[in-house]
Amino acid sequence: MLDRLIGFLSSGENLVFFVFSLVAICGAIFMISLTRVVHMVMALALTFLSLGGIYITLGAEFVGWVQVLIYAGAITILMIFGIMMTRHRGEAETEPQRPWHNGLLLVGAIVLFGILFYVIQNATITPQSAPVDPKDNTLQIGQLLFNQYVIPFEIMSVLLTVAFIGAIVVAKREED
Amino acid sequence: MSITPYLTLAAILFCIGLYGALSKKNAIIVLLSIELMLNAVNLNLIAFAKYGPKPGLAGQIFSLFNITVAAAEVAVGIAILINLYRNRGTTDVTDMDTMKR
Amino acid sequence: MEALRLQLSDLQHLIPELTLIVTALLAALLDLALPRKVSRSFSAWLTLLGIVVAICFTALELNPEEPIQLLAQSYRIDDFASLLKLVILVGTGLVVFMSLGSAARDDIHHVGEYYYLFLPAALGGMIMASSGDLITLYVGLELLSITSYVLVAMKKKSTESNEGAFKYIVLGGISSAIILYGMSFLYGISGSTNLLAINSALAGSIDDVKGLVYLAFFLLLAGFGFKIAAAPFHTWAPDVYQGAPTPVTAFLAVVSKGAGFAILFRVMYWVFGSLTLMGTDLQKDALLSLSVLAAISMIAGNAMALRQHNVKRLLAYSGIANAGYLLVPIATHFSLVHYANYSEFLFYLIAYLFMNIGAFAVLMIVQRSSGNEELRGFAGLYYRARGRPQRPCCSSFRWPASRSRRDFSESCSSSWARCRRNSIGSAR
Amino acid sequence: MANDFTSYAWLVPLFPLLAFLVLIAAGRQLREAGAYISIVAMLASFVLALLIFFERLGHTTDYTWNQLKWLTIGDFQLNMGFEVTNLNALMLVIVTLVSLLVNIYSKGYMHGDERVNVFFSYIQLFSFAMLGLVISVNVLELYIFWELVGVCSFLLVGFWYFKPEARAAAKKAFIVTRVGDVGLFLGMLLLFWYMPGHSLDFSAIHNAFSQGKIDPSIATWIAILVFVGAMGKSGQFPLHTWLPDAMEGPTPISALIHAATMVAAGVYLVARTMDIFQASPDAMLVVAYVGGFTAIFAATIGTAQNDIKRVLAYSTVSQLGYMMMALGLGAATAGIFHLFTHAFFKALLFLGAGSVIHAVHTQDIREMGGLAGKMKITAWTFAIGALALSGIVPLSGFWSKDAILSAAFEHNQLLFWVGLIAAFFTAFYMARLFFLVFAGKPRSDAHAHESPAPFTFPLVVLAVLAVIAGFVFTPFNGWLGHWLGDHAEAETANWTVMILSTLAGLLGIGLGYVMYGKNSVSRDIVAGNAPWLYTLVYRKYYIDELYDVVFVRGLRLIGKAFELFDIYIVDGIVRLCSAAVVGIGRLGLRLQNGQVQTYGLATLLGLLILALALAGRRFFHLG
Repeated sequence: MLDRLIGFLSSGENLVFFVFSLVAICGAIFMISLTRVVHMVMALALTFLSLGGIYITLGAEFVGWVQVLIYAGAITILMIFGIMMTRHRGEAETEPQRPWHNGLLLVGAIVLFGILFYVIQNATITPQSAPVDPKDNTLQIGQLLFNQYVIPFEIMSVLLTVAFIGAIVVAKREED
Repeated sequence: MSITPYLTLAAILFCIGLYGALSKKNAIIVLLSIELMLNAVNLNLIAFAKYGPKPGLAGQIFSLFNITVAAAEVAVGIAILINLYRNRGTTDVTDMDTMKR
Repeated sequence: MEALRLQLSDLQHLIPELTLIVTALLAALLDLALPRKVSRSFSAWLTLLGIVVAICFTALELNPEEPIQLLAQSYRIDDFASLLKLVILVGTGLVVFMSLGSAARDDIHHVGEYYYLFLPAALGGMIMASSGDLITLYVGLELLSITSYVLVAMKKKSTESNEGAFKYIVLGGISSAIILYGMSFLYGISGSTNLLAINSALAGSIDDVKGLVYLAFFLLLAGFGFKIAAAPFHTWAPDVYQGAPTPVTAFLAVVSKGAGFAILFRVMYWVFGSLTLMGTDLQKDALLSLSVLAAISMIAGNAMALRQHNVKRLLAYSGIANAGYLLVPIATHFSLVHYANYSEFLFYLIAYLFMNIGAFAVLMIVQRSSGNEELRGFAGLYYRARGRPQRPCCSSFRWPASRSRRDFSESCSSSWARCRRNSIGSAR
Repeated sequence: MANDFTSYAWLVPLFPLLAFLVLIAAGRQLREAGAYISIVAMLASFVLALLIFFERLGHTTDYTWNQLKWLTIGDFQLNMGFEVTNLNALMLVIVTLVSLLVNIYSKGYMHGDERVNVFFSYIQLFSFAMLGLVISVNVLELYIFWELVGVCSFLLVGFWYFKPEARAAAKKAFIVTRVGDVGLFLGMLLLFWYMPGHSLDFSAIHNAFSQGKIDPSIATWIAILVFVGAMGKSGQFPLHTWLPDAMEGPTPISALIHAATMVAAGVYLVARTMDIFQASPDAMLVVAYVGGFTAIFAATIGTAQNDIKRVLAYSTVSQLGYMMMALGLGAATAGIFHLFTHAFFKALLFLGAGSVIHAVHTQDIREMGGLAGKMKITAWTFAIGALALSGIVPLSGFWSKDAILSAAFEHNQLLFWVGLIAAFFTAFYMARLFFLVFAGKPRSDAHAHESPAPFTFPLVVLAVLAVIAGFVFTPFNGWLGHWLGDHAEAETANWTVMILSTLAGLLGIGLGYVMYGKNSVSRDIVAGNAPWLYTLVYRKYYIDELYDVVFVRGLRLIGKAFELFDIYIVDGIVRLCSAAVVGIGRLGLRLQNGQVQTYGLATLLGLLILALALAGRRFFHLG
């Protein structure tokens, strides 16, 4: 067991993965277990950051940086902003006592994970070609976005506009 | 390195995100947990983009779209929450039960 | 790589979508530019105009010589898509028409936005109806969903509206994540986001990844089941329907649900049910699962509607039951002889569109006069408003009536027959 | 060949149907007009029937119209329509005539009854059904009208539904005839199965059976099953028990339905499908013996009954037995002829009995007596009817009974003697009836007087017919036989039979006169010397009691078991379903507690359960 773990960790990529995944899981678990909302958000920002790291090791530099910028940056900041807007004191959260709900939820989440784990362990995915490590990841993504994926890209612009207008309209303070 | 550890990590994050979304009482954390679920999906996609049957960039592009959509969703979600807070004075998910049965 | 470029000439097939985008932008800019004193009803008329033009353009695309496909099948304009687009556009148009005049009374503060936001929502539905690619599909779905979240929250001073919108966005977000998770597995199995490529990958070798395929199927089923409000993924519907402004409720019940069915149909038919997979365990299980979902929806929706007093919630439960009925043609076995189940599905959807919008229109009128949404507000309607009560009657009786109409009942019975044959086959 | 009127034969049943619809629609508003509407409608039918009858006098070919497409099952097509043969034409006249007279009579008899229009509407419906039955073109059509006739009988027997006996009698009539109908239905199914081209048309049946295309053993089965149907309707032993009880209905109904027309439908059915019977000698034998036994069996019971209508009812059963016996012996013309004459004199007797009952308000003959002086017309016409029934020269009953007896004499000596003894008993109980009712001194203080014209007019008409109807078919005049197309009929006068039957009749009348007219022989001679025999006959051979023990109690036990099954299993399932629906609704609504996280949890659990249940079974090889 330990031999395999050491063998696993002896590869550089594996070691990076191990560290990042440990941080990501810890961040997620802290989000669940911490009591102050701001702490929870910060813990999850850690998860987002480490995920960005994993993306970069997987050869997706552009997505990795986007992850860091948007999740760790924008979304986390937005969340903290939301906390500021809605809650003035940073007192500790007391989670509601719902034994039935929490019990069933725990069972459900564990069963779901069990199924996922079973299926993932039993699947054998064989690459038909070796993993390519493209030199210019960002350039290629840009080319694809403006050619093959131009329709969803344009729709995305509409979506962002809508979200922009919608968020303003909904959050705006009414004068009356 | 095989793909299984990545998928397993994604599954762990997805389940934690789901648990958080359905158990936490603060509405912001609920939204954040949903983002965690989406992140798990992105990890899945990027791992498949490298170690999948046909390595390519489609997975990465998919995850880019996801990130964008998630950002838009969070923006709208926070906006709704702010408005709700203005009306009800609470961000407690369990307090939101004026409509039932 | 060169072949996958969108040519300028391809844009002619996208004119209906472009019309909506242009109209929405125009309305948004006008809304910004004009002073506050100007009545915002111009926005409604502009929206309606855009929809009508889009309907005309869509109608011109009907019955093409062969289905038009753009960008390697990622965007398809076939008759199924065009007809569904017509349903979506007509439904949206009727909803906008319905809210003319009621918007101000419903204490919606941003009337201009309220109207033109229906356009991107309809656009999302149209994209869903046409897409043959997971990414396009998902983006269209999210465009529709996010716009719907905003629309539900439009009654800003109403706690119920806000609360409904928040519930909608939380559960919608979870379901989006579930759908995406399923899609990511589909991508992982096939290495492609194209529905046809996924299908051929599934037909090729699924034994190694059988678990992943089933996992993806059930995740997608749950996610789409949520979008169409099929039991047991329906729980959001009553609260959201109750909270939303009534025209938006009608929009959710008709357009959003129709678009959800479009995407369900595309994915279930192209990925899990197409001819290449005919007779495999996977296809049988997929159709069986859909049948079970249909049965649960019909039973649960109707049973819960029996004990409901709020009319909007009642209509939500009825929508759940109708999701079950609409699932039947999708869930039935199809064969070489009967390849296009979507004719039955579309027929029912069209009937459902008109009767539901009719019901909601009457609900709005009653709501205005009685001041609440309770069922008892309808009592004595016959005496209070002679001539008017025929309308809810007509629209609610269209349920059985449309089912008994000849061609529909035939197709329904043939669906049933196939359903039964299917279940017998799987029992063997 | 002119078919001017024949082609409009479908109008004959239509008039009563129209009258029925008008009466049902207009209901109480019509008051007295209802009777007139009925009479006019029946008159129209009668006139048309008479015209058809005269038009057909010279013909022997049938008129068939069956273009009304009714059912198409694969290649098989069932057409409806109507058919007029000479037999049908005769039946049309009989039915419309008797029905017309009964309608007239009822106007007087039912006067003052609150539901008189309902009564007339039922009669019209019955007439429609009976006439439709007569002109039916195929067996299925006949069967439909057959059941409709049964329904009308049920309605009319139970017309005075406030009397428990009437209710019981209606139920009994319906159920017992249904037993026979099941037989007819099975026979029809067999016929459908084995007929070439699955045709049910009478003409096709005629062709198929007369050309021997059907296996004789199958023919036997079909014939027996059809006969079971006829037994039920015509009150043949052992399905006769309903007919006497049916006398609880209004007397005009007893005359119309339970004497002249509906009960004759069984005889008509056998005559109509004679080809089937002729294809099977065994079936013929069964028909003959059942008929003969019924004839003597019912006649003996008739001698001991005290209810005026019951005596006539047993007499009807007995006479129907005669007809069946004739048919079984192959003497179809004789059977139909007896049906023809019997319709008149038995209707006459019933209407006369009704007149008497109307006058004295009792049905018990022991409480009557000496009515001859007070009710002259009734007494005379009743006497004519009784004599005709007893077979006294030259009244109609003599000729028809003689035709049957001479057929029996030639083909089956045993049945001849049975018939002769039955004739004796018939004469005896009719004499007993007549002398007890009309002769002697009044035994009650009722102030009887002659009934008004609506009563007496039909009586006179029927009496005339009872006298003369017999001359259409005598040993010296075989017209009816020729016309009905039965060439096998012997026309030579059989003097032995004539003398013997006359003797039997006279002997019976004489004995009746001696016992009940002159009182020179004690009435209790049988009851005193052999009380068991008297009791046996008086209690109708305990048939009802036997049925009660064997069938009714047994069925009631089974019914009880089924009732328990119904209460606890069927109702239980129904209750379970409704409870399940309510439960699902309640459970589903409890889920809607307004908590968004509960909703999400429900979605998650729903997904897991669905996935585990549906995919798990394939994945973990659980089944």
